[in-house]
Amino acid sequence: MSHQVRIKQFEGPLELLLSLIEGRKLDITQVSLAEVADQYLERLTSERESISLSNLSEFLVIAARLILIKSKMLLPVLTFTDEEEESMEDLEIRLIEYKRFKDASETMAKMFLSGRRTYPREKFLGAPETFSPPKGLSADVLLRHYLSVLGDIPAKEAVVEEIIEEVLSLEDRIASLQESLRDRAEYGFRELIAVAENRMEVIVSFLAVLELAKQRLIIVSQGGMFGDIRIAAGAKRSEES
Amino acid sequence: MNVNTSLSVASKIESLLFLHGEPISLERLAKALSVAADSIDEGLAMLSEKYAAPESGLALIRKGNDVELVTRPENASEVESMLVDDREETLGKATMETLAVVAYRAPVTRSSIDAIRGVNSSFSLRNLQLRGLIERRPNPLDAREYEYVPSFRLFELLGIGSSEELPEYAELSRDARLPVHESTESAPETGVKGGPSDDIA
Amino acid sequence: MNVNTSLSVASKIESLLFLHGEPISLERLAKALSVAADSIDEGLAMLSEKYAAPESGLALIRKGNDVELVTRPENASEVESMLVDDREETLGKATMETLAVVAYRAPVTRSSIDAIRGVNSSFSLRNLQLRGLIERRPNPLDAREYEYVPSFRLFELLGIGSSEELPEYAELSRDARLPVHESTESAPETGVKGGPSDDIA
Repeated sequence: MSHQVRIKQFEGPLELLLSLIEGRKLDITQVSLAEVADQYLERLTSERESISLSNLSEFLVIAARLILIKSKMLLPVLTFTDEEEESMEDLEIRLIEYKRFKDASETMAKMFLSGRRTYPREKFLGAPETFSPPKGLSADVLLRHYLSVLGDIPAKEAVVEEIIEEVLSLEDRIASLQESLRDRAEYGFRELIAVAENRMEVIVSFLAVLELAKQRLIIVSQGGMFGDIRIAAGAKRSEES
Repeated sequence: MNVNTSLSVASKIESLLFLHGEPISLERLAKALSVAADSIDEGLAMLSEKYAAPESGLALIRKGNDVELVTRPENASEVESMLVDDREETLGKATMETLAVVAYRAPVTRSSIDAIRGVNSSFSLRNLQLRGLIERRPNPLDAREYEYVPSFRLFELLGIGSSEELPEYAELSRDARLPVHESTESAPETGVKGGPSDDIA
Repeated sequence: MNVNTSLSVASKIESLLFLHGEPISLERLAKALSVAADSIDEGLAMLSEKYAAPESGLALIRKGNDVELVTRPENASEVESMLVDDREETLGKATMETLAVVAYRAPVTRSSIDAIRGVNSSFSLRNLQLRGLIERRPNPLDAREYEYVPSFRLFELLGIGSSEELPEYAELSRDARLPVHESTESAPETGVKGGPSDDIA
């Protein structure tokens, strides 16, 4: 796969998002975020394997926010809760802030290379070394301190169950959607999300639907402005069966 | 305080800074010289002024309550040749970003850094501590968490005398959305997750 | 020579003397700054004049062809009491931990100590050296780095003859939690036999 070339290019979702916006020479606004939403999701899917587990959930959260922003742009009649409105605005603010720090870090890197730096003087330079141990120093005291150092060494990264769970929910959703499409040719989005326990799940479902539509595993249609979104098995799946 | 005493305090501060080499706290200077804190301030101001002159080869770095005497930044290349054991600092993009957040936002917790960068910063933070570019200390608001501050070494490498000399410090050091920031700042670490990823659900 | 150049030479001389800590020859200064001998003379004269001012805490000592920057003689008592106080200070957790790592892992380089502790240990190492608890020597495997060993006096105080006699040395000196450190580190001393001792239960 060609995506190997891009591995490690982006450490985080904000970096990716910023590069997409800057690549199109846009300012950071809700409109430009909506414009790059698809590209972001594409990259997220194609580079899924190169994203570290501890960062993947943040990639997905940003994806969910982008989907919200995009649906708002596409369907202005949709109403959003205060919480959703806030999360959309929050992404814009965060991205602007991230950009400022990214720029600042580049300036700092240049300062490192500028050759303008200061040097400190070694403590008590030239003063004689005099044997002056602290009171109470013993082999056991050293043992205690050494054990404390060993105890502070971080254990090899433990697998973090919580993250895995969070990350798996997206992929589970895609899998179970595919599963149910085998049984029924059509499926309503509302029906699909009826069992959702919170908004995040709804968003993840929607993300899954978009993803499958992109892969042409399903066909999405909507009967009128307020109609339910209908999902049908796509051409690709039919060919396979 | 009369002028002679001020001059003499400045002279003694300079002697002690020269001897001590490493950063020293203003309290310790005041105690060593048995003078009030504002005499130390006055003495340091006098020294700063002196070091601004073109024939000076010295400079001061101030960070919080600590002060350090160092060589003049413009003389770096002449001085360099005389020193051993000074490796180039080459830092990756991610580490530089983390360093910038710590430099401008100090004291700052890991969860706040993660929130700004949108990624987990523990690896970068560890790397920066190893290189002595940042330091960590317990967060006074939450004992389970650390907060990070730049080190004197960072200021030495950047050739600056204080945080305020960082480009656009005034703008970047304060959070545009302070209420949000405050809540994330004091929030306890939520494991590796980091960042305000929970506020959507 | 014009005034600006003289000022700048004086500044550079001051920077070099500040870092050097021991007498340095005029020739070496001239070479380091790529200027003629009389420029050095001129620069030193400028510095002498500056150090004569009452607010200066520094002074020049000239002996034959050598010159050294020292603290102002009038401040001797403040300088002396700082040296004495420092030796009587209790050692903080960071310093004690560094000492323990040197004791159990000797000979050990600074970068290995840093990797084990996860933070930069330069200040602690310098402190321990000044207190005569550890010694530093060139790393035979890498000339750019020093390696650190406990001092003979420390062993004497602890009543042991070598690191191997420290409590639980055999297991702890090669604890599994210790980071595997790259190349530059010399192998830990394993006693006279050389090679790891397998027969430790």
